[in-house]
Amino acid sequence: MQAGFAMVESGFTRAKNACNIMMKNLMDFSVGSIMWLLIGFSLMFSAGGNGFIGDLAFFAGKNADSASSLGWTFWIFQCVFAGTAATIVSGAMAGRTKFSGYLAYSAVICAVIYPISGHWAWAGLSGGSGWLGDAGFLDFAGSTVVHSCGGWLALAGAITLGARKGKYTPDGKPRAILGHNIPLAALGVFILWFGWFGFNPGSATAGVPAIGYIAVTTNLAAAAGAITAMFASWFFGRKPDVAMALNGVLAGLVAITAGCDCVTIWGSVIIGGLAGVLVYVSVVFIDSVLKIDDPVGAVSVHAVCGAFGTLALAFVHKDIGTEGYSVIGQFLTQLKGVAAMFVWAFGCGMILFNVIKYTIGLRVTEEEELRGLDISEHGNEAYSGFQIFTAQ
Amino acid sequence: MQAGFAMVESGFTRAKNACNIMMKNLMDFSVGSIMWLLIGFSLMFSAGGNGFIGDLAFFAGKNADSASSLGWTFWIFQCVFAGTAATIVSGAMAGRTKFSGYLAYSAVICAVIYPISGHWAWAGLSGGSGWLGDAGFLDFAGSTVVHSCGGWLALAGAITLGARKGKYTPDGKPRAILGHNIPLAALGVFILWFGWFGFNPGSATAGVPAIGYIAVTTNLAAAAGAITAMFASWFFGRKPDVAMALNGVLAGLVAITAGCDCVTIWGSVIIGGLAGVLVYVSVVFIDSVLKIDDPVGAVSVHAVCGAFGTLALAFVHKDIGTEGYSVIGQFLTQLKGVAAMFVWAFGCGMILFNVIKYTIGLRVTEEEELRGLDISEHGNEAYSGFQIFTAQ
Amino acid sequence: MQAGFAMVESGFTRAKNACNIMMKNLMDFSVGSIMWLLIGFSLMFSAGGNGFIGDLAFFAGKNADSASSLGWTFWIFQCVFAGTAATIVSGAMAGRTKFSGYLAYSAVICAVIYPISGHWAWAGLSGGSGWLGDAGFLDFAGSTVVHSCGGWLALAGAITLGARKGKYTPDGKPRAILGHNIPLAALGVFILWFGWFGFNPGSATAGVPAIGYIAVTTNLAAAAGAITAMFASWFFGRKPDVAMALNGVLAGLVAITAGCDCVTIWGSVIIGGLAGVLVYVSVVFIDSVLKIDDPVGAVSVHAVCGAFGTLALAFVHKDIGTEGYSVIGQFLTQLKGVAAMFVWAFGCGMILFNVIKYTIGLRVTEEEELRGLDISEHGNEAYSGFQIFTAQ
Amino acid sequence: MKLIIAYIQPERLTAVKQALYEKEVFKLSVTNALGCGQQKGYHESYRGVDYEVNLLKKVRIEIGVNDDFVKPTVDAIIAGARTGNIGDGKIFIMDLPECIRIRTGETGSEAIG
Amino acid sequence: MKLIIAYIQPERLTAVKQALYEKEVFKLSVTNALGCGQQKGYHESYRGVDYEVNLLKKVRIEIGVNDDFVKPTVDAIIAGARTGNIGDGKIFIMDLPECIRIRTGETGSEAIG
Amino acid sequence: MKLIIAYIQPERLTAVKQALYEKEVFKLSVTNALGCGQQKGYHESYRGVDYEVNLLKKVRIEIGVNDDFVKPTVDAIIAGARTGNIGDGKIFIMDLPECIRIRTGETGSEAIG
Ligand SMILES: Nc1ncnc2c1ncn2[C@@H]1O[C@H](COP(=O)(O)OP(=O)(O)O)[C@@H](O)[C@H]1O
Ligand SMILES: Nc1ncnc2c1ncn2[C@@H]1O[C@H](COP(=O)(O)OP(=O)(O)O)[C@@H](O)[C@H]1O
Ligand SMILES: Nc1ncnc2c1ncn2[C@@H]1O[C@H](COP(=O)(O)OP(=O)(O)O)[C@@H](O)[C@H]1O
Repeated sequence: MQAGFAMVESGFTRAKNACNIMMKNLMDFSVGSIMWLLIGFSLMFSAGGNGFIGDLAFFAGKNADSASSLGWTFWIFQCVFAGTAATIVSGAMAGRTKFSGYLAYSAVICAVIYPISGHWAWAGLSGGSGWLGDAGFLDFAGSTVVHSCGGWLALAGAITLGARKGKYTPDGKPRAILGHNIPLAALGVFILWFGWFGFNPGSATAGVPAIGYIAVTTNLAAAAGAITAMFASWFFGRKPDVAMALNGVLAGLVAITAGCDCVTIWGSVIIGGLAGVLVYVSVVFIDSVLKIDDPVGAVSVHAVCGAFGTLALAFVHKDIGTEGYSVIGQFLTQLKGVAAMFVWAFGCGMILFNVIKYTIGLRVTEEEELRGLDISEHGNEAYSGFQIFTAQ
Repeated sequence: MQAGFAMVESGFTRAKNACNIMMKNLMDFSVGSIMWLLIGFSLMFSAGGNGFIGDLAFFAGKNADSASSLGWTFWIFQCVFAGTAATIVSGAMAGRTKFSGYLAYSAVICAVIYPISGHWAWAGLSGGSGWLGDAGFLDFAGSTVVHSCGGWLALAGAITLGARKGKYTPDGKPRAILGHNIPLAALGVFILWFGWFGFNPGSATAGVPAIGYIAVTTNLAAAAGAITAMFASWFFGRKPDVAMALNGVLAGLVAITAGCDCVTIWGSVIIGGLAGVLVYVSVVFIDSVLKIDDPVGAVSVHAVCGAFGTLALAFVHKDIGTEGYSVIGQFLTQLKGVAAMFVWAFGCGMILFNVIKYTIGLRVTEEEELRGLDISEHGNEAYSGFQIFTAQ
Repeated sequence: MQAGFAMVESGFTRAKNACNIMMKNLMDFSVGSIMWLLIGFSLMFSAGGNGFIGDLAFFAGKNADSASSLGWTFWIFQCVFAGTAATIVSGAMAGRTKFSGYLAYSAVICAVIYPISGHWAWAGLSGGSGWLGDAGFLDFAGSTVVHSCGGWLALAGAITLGARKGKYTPDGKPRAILGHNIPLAALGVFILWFGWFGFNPGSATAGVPAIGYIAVTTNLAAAAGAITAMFASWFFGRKPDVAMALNGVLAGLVAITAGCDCVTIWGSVIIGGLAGVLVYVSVVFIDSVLKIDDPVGAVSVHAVCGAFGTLALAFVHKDIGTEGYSVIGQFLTQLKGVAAMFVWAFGCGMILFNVIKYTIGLRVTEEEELRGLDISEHGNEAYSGFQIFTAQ
Repeated sequence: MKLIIAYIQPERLTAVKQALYEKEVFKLSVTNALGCGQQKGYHESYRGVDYEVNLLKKVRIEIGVNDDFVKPTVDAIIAGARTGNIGDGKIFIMDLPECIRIRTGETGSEAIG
Repeated sequence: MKLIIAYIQPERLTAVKQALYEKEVFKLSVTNALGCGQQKGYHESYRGVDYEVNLLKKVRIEIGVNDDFVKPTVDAIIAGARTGNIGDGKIFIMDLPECIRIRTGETGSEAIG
Repeated sequence: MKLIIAYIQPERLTAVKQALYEKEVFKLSVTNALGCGQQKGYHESYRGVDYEVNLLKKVRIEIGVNDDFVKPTVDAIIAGARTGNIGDGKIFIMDLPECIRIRTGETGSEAIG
């Protein structure tokens, strides 16, 4: 999955920061894996602790294979989820974040922030109990637990950092800063689409027939998202925008993740399709109205569509009409989860990023930003030899 | 698979159309998935209907999981095949096709054209009956059903469209229009090679030992195709051509697809090897003699090598020498299937593309073509910031 | 896996040789597959023969499925390993090797050199006996058998070829020749990382719970390698170097390969972490002290870290403390294997490359080298249309 | 001798080269440039934000010629590049006091052709 | 007429364009260049080896102007490009005897603006 | 002052820079160009179709110098670039009436070096 995110983020941003993005995606998963081993997994999945937080039973990986009947397979699978939550943030903060600050917050996210909220919803997977999961909150593969968590953190990060230089005109109109390699971004989206077949069906954690069903809903939501996002950009903008269609795929995937096992077939098309429109509206809204600079649209894709998908599943659940299922009841439970995640992730994010800002430092200097993070932070060039218009 | 095709097609064409190709490969699979759900799957795999066409038992996905014991897994697997057939066309029509026309024909291919001919050969998979399959026609994973179908449609498209501006000199000599990113194309081929291990062994649709055997024949055919295509370009041209070797891999893969389960080990080497030479000859023939402009060689790779592989399996079948197997008999059955597919797919294609031509319009204006479809159709730039020689 | 290697090698070298690298990685696997079928598999895995070499029982693939209970699946899996050993070499010899010479040595490596030393360690997998394996030598998935073998051959190749023109100043100081596409290289590393989850857990050759454990050790070693290599470049150099961090991932992966099934969880972190530092030191040492020009660091990554990982597992083995396991004893056995591999692979390599040098020729002319192998060897351009600084 | 610099539309390069060959002007140098002229650029949108492209892609041609070749060369450029639309381009003509062929060391009019 | 060639820091291009617009100089051509000047370059390292980057990225601007526009143009370039640091760049001014608009065939002062 | 423009083979750039340094010419600007000269190009093939590459990759050097530096500079370029083969390149020398250093506002001979 990191591969996909790295490609998408890098493709959607400028050439002068491409190495930096690669490095960040590499490092958040690397640092995250170690943090996950040390403490994250234990906080999230130890059966001890209470409904809000696990204990340290699996500290430093001790006996972590006993958490689930799947043993270490469960651990590695969950590790990838944790890495995903962390990596979502990097996209929203691309092009201006100090690398050392980035390392710091990646570690904190995987060690503490993600595991705690994750525990609320998913502790049941390893025989523990989390207050959200116990309340009947449905999030099969992480629309809220993983994506919204990462997305709201990303929002906090983008706000704390401020916009890239030149993103807004003096009178506050947003300027387009074009991605440097759309084929790379498209490749990343295709990789993610494929990877999602690992994520979602994999969350069934067993070779049951459900896997086929989940793959179908996942696929249809992605397809619907691509189509509606394309038409949205065609209708509201001028022409069918490739970057938007690609975001539409991701929007559909993120939105269906919560309900991929429990919505109807056409429900998945509806969720994906609405997510595709939503992502367009949300990107434009955040960019032009809120004036928050999110270079790759991470907040719209992960936070907004993740929240949307989590809520929407209540209306297209397979069990609708069967006894014991109440649309309103389920919706309110879902809403509780979505709201809790927003408060937790956005709140923690604002604190975390501000702490970093006033200690390690969160943003590079203006000169470093202009020259590009590749050279100023890493002394590397992404495309040595290629002639790149260094000013546009 | 879409990822692979998108990369190959984009890499082999010009930078100014790279976004457009990505968009097309994204959209044909997205639109195709929805069409497949609506009607395609039903036409192909419903057991009702007759030997020529299924009925609407699974219309809009209703009960589509009952088609096969694999349930929805079968559906999604077949959906990828349908998407592949549609996406093959985009390569042959790269660089000059109107995007709205493209959307239209993608939908029709996945909804009607592919499912009908597919029904002929594969209806048996879901307990139905198709006239070709009943006649003993062998096409394990789609050399004819998928690849030739897409390939002949591509041929019809390329003919209807006409050549790209500048492809032929006034006196009819072909000019080389170089691909802009060979590493991207190579990556695409590697992804496809890998994906084929999903396609072919996956068509065994169960974890039987046959999977290992199929993986071996698939791999050897691809390897042999690469080698012979390289030597063909070395021998007939000047130097070992990278683009040709990459096409050779695809040629070998397409050719072995029909017989990957039933040919001998060395039979797979022979089929792949001959396909590698064939693709060279065919590319040159179509380009220089027929003067049809197929930018990525889709017709040669998919139609010609698909037909070849379907026929050739008769001569290297494992059962040769056993009672009840007749080389000539099998060859004639295969020939029937190959011919039927050509008539159907090419015929439908000519009708379809001409209808689109005189309604929605199939080709962009000359000015749009010169400027590149990325800007004229999508208002996007694939490689913003990179300095690209805009004329050569 | 070839995809990954092709991307990494191509990304780390110059644009003018990118096609050549793709072609080499394509061809070594293609030629290697055929050689493996013809003779390599038989020499390595036939149960006849003796402890030093197999016999020709499976010549030309006859009955090769009887080697193991996995049938042809075993064959294809081992074929990928053989291809990996061959492809490692291409990186170290990038930018100056004659293509025809390359084809020749690829064939010899897959047909003879790799299978013989492989037989020593792994003949037991197919019921045969190899002297190293019988001695208790542990190399689960090929740190030594595959990676060191390829790495020492690469060393012999780089020495025989000599440095690229302009790599060293007249007074012997190394000059940096920058990679042309770091995102591509990063993508390659991510693909390899992912592919390794096929390599290592796949070597368990059955769906046992061990697979989860192996995936965890593999992942942690890679993560640790990335982190330590990054810090090494930060500490000894100026800034956190992206190329080094990517090499660190590979170093960790290569090093853990031998012991991925038998080291402790933290043992894998230690092995990976040390490998990350080692690869930094080794790259600088080979470049600046030995003055051997290895453009992508293949010798450091595969030979040095492979040897290191094979030795190191003795110290972090899970069985430490249990009866019958002696750290020193195991270390000496490992050392024997590592040393034998060095002597064999480096020795064969020096002979092979010198034979080629004085027959077919191993190096292109200076003029061809300056112009780039893409044009001089293949008549292709990797990035047609892009403006590339042709001199720096 | 004169040095002629012309900015033309990229897609006219082939036609200009053709026209120059017919006038027996075989030597030229080409670079890529971005230009602002009367042609105003165009609007695009990227992920929902409009932007103006006002530096358009142009091709810059540089040709050193002897004085009697100035007119044919200029005519050829115009013949090849003119479409009648805004953005067709511009030609600058400058004095070129000296020219040297590196291989032979020849100078002046001999060197230029 | 004069042809003004200026080498500036890439990141100052927007400011220079702005300053030129204010002086009503609307036409210009831009290319990318590498330059060595007083600015000495910097050291980087790649995979453990140090290297010196001494050809730095610059933007080259070319503007053809009528004589009375020379001073405003030069002033505008300086206003937009100067930061006071080494590497700010340089302006060359050359004679431009002739200029032709391809579309209309106009020549001289009329053609340039 | 003179402005010297030279087109050379890309692979000779390092040698030319070296030779210029020895003559104490430290300032120069480099762009990439494509050129047609006596060197005729070469034939390649792509997927079975032959094509002619007749715009070859060249490096364009621009150096502003004081008059007494013209000869050393030209000599240095020739020393570094000449191999005796067709395609070695060409040098154009033009008058340069004015030169301004942006940082300091200095003009003329002082500004150039
Ligand atoms: N005065 C000038 N100085 C520099 N470049 C110019 C000038 N005028 C035109 N150009 C170049 O010529 C190109 C074509 O100009 P164009 O839009 O046709 O304007 P016009 O019709 O005024 O010539 C421009 O994009 C620019 O690169
Ligand atoms: N004499 C010259 N000839 C050609 N280009 C020059 C010359 N002097 C400066 N330049 C160009 O101007 C750019 C900026 O020069 P700069 O470092 O500011 O030096 P200075 O302060 O001497 O002007 C250089 O990188 C180079 O491209
Ligand atoms: N008259 C000219 N005008 C513009 N550029 C020229 C001219 N002559 C040569 N060049 C440039 O110099 C390069 C080298 O020319 P070359 O092949 O050595 O020819 P010659 O031997 O005639 O100088 C050419 O590729 C071209 O870029």
